[in-house]
Amino acid sequence: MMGFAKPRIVAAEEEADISATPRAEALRFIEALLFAAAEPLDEETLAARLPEGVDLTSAMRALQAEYATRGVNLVRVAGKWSFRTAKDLAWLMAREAIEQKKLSRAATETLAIIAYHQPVTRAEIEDIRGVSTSKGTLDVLLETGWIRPRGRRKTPGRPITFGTTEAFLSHFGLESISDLPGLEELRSAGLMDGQLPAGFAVPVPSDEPALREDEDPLEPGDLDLGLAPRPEPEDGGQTTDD
Amino acid sequence: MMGFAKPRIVAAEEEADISATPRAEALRFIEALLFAAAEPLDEETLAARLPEGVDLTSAMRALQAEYATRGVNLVRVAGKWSFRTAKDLAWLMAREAIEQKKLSRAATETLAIIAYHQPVTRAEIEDIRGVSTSKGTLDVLLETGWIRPRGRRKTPGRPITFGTTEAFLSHFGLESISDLPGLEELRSAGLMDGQLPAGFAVPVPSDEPALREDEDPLEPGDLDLGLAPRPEPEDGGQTTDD
Amino acid sequence: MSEEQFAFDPEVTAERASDEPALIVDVEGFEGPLDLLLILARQQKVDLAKISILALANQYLAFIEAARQLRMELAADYLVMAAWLAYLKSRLLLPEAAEGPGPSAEDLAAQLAFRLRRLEAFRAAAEQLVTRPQLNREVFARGAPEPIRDIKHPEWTATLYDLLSAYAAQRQKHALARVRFAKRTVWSLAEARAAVERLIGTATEWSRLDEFLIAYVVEPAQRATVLASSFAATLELVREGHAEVHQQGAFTPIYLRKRAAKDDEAA
Repeated sequence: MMGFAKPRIVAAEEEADISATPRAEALRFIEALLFAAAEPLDEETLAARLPEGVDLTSAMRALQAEYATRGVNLVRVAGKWSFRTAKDLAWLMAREAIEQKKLSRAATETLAIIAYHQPVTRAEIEDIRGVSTSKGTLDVLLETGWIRPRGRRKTPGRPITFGTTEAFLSHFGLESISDLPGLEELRSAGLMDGQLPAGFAVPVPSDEPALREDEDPLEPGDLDLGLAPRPEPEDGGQTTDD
Repeated sequence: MMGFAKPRIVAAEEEADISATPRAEALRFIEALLFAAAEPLDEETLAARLPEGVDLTSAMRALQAEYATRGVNLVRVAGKWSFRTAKDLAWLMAREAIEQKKLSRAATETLAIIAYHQPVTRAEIEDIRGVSTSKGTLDVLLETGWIRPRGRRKTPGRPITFGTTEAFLSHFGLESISDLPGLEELRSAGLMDGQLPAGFAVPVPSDEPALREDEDPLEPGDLDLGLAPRPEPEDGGQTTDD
Repeated sequence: MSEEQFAFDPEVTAERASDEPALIVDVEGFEGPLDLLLILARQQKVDLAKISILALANQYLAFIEAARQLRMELAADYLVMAAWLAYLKSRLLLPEAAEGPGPSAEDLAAQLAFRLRRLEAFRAAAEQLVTRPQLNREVFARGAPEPIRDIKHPEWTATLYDLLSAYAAQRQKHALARVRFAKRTVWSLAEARAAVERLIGTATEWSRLDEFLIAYVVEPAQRATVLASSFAATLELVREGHAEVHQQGAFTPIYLRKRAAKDDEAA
């Protein structure tokens, strides 16, 4: 309001020694204009707002260099300039929230089968569950960090074997995998009724990390397989009962 | 407004330092957070977003020094941190200026009295100004968001007390209410503490949201009072100031 | 005081240059009687603390008088102030009577002087406040704030109970599905009898019991149960006289045929 004239004169004086001073006054002007602008500004607009005689090209270059290592960078988008927070700080610009999600029924069953029957292949899980396992189910389980691919079964197709992790034990409050209840305990807990065929058994689970005799180690590419397509060829129409 | 030369020298030193020592990564983080934010951020919010172990106090000091000579400064308003364009560049930013309705003299005075004398009732404002306050004046001020009804004075008629808001501090670039210009002069001239019997026993303005001893909380209906008729009975025939 | 000229021009805003002898006022521009007093006080060109309240009162009353002569309409506030100042003036001019109950004339004058000083001080403060650089007028915040993205990290939950009940239900469902398949061949005596009755209905020659049954018994594991149930059923049929069996020796094949109506007892 008051005395706009005065700073202007100062500004004019400053312009004279832009090259002599460590930091050109023009850089301050551009900084302020770009900072306050609601949209990226093109050089024409900037030039129109700046005192005459500012070498915009070199000023922009200088400013860009100054901000290159900062948390805010001077970027050029579609020929226009704007300040943007540094790309590598994207994580900082995000508010991370933990969202509790309940495991689906299919995932819970699959997880339980992996826990009791590990090391177990996808085909074996499907055999026990009697339905084919969707890729999404294993993906979710891998995402939980509760299961891991352990190795490859030494059978045709060399399917990946899955087992549980330490995170599994800690999430479910188990001291060891052998703390999972056996058949009698499941029965007495009322989770299974008495009418089970003879020979029905619940395996004694083991998450021993050492590979079994029928397992090969994973290959380098297998580890990012986590969320990759299943190694076995899909044989389609798999909803089987046995 | 004068004395660009001095900050410049500081700037030169700063830049030398920057190139010599690796700039703390924390400064980048803070820079990015404050640049991205639409509103000033308090240190608590910043700390919550930063990796642990960042010495915020010294980081803020370093960042403030770095930006002191730039076109964008790091300022503290209402106890929070924010980047703002440099004050001396107002002439440059004139075109950005949002057309603001100029406050009437009555509104300006009333605002000042509320700011310096808060919590203050309408009758007290009128006593200082020597004229009754029109409803419009308080309405305009409430509309700016710079003042708010705080409570009710525990005196007959239970008049509403007014105080300033954080938006007031932010708008006028004040770190706290005690940074009001000329406050010291007012106080040392004895103009703040009442030599009048009228109940001006308020030595220091405070926008502390906690109610004073002589204030009652607002009642449910009071909040939309914002723009409602004055609580005291109109005594008619009074000159109003607009 | 008489040198002061008052002109009332509603069109002209109150402008008072220090070298301007005439006070040109727009009465509507006044912010009340205190404001008018303050403007008049400035005419005295002395520190407000040392102002002559008496002179000020006279100026104010003269102003009001002039306004009245011009038939200006003055708001009640101004007239109340005039009345009060006239009272104050009379108190100040008269020697102080015996100490009355109220404040002295000097107290009242001091109070007025204080109010004028205070109003002036707040005006100065207001002026300082509004000439500060203001947001979006002289200083600007970031024009294009970058929104904070919300990223939701799923935290999967499942309880051990979920896990165990899913496993148990799953295994049991599957196990029971197999048992039901087996039940078709684990014959009850009634089932076996019905089957044997159907079998011997077609066989009038001696036949090996197991040969009949083998057609039904698919899995070797079920052979025992089928044999046992059907043998028991066969004996029942024999006892009732519907069939005949014969066996040449222990562990030799058992032969079976439908009993002819007039045949004698079996061996």
